[in-house]
Amino acid sequence: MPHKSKQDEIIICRCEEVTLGEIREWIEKGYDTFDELKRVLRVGMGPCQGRGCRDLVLREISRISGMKISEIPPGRFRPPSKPVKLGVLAKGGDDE
Amino acid sequence: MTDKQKLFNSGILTEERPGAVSPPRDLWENKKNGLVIIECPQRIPCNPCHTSCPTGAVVPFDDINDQPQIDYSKCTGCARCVAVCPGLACFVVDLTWGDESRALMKLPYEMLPSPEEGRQVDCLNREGNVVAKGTIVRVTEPMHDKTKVVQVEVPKDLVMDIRAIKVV
Amino acid sequence: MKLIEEHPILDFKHGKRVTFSFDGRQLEGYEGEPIAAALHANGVKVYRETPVRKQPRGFFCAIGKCSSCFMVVDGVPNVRTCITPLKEGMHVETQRGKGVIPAITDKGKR
Amino acid sequence: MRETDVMVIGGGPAGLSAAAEAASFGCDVTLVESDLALGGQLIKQTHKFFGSKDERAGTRGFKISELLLEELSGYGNVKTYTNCTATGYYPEDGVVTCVRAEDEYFKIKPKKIVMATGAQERLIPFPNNHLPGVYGAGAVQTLMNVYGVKPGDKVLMVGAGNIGLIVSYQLIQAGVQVAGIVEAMDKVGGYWVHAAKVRRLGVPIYLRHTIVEAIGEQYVTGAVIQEIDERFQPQGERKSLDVDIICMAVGLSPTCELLWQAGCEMVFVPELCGYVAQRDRNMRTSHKDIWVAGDAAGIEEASSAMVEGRIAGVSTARALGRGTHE
Repeated sequence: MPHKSKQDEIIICRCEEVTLGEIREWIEKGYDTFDELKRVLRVGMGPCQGRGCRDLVLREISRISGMKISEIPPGRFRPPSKPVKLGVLAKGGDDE
Repeated sequence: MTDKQKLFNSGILTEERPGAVSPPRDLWENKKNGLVIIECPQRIPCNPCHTSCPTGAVVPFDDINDQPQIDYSKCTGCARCVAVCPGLACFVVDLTWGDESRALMKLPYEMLPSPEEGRQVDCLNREGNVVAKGTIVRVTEPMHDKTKVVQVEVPKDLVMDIRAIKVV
Repeated sequence: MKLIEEHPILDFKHGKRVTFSFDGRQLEGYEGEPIAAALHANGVKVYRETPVRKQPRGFFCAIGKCSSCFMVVDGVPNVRTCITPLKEGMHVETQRGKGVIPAITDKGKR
Repeated sequence: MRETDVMVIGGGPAGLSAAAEAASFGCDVTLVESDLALGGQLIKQTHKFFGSKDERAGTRGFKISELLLEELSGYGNVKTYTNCTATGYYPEDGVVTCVRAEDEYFKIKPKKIVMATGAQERLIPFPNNHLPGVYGAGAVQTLMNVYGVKPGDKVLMVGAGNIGLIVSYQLIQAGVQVAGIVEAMDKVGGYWVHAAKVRRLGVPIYLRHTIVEAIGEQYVTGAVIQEIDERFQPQGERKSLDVDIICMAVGLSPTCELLWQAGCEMVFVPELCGYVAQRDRNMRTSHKDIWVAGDAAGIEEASSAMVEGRIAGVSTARALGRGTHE
């Protein structure tokens, strides 16, 4: 496609503002796991940690690569699963 | 897919289906206080119509997914099932009400504005089209849980079409 | 306010009515209810602007899971307004970009 | 560091049931809930539940939540924290980290954990799906049924599963107009009776249709829907709807981050709507100290969530050697 279509501009990762067009482009370059796309696009690295976009990305990988969703590595999950202010962490746990 | 199937697939009863039960006409014509009609054409895990029926007219289920079967000799038109059904699939129709041209329907209602006795309402068919005007005769709340059973006087020839009211 | 005055099934028991500021405007809401709900009742739907594309974001999941409703509350960015209770005198601001993390102080300690 | 016999993460139908059950066997229980109130999705459900009497059929969801909370309040050995999110599980020492409100951080070391973290709303890709006014069905329910705020004036519902149908009915109860329901399949996915309820109030259900675009600059001012073919590709005439809310009811995904973090064996089960923890009949995962219940174990209904919660609660108590009532 010569120009960017409306489809390409659809936001897939609401946190990191990654579009469907970008995801398709990188999958076609062979980045066909969630973690690989995360490294190049930051998809799923925002504060929601991929809760909103993981399904959509896996579906897109499956559509383009022909792999079943169950065969695509869904990526690593690390704490914290919600943003925590560093100051709160620095105060470190409770003393109760 | 036929048009009838399309309608049914979107929630409109289009023809006789298993689970869509209406009373035998001869019994119905003379039954004071009315008899129940049930439109529950799908096997789903649900049985409050049976467990709330005080006379055993909704016969016991072998399996919780069974569709309700009615022993019409036992139905008194009390409308407890109308009030309790989570799918609002039960209605009572009293054909002995009023003159030749009128009948009384007992319909579930969980909307605003509040229904009041004597008030005119729009009678809606299964697609939500206004098919007649009706008059509210009585409002009860059998389960005391805000689901009202509204008794509405309606044209007798439309009792198999009217399935909801809109208080206007 | 876009409140449901009458409901056929529910009775709403609202808390104390409080005043808070949104981008300098004085608005009213109910204490203890989520900031996002109070804003919505005041017709405010845009809660932040994204860093790169400057797109609006608002409410989405309402259960603290999606990050769409982040705002700056009393100077602190990235507050999940859908599950943060409203208090009298709160300063709520549209978050532009990622927000600036304030210096660590004991102000936030309870 | 805080300690507890059983930590329950999530205070919805599954978590409350698990907590009550474990507490009834004398376990000391700590329950954390990220929301401001306990009850999870139950507190937003104004409709009556299906099922049998034992599963409280014919009772409205929010009433069921009240009954569960009443049961829980009878136990002195349960601590509950609302507005408190479990943010991490550290497999090396079995510690769970929690943040209460935005600024109190604590660690807790439970002997056993029940993960009842629920689910999150799915989205489908369409232009402008990021606009404010595109809301998850659960969010719309929260606004109107918990906080009494009208979400908008006119809604397009996307999805005719039970959630889409039930929430459409609830929107009408709240005085919001439902412009229509679009459903990609050729029949409603939810119970037929739920569809009949909204149809007779005049709500059109567009089968084999999808949303193709949200309209608006700062927030939603309209939506475009279109018929789709067998390959789910839009075709034919585009229909514009003048709506200010687009309500997404296209499914849920289990919330499983903590289970992944804990190294539980995860399996992809399409019927349960995504990755879920492998578990035995007692809801115990491959990790000997971790159980799972409710939507986090696979998307089902609140009724099954409550049953799973009870099973998990009993099973944790047993594992702690307290499996019988005195």
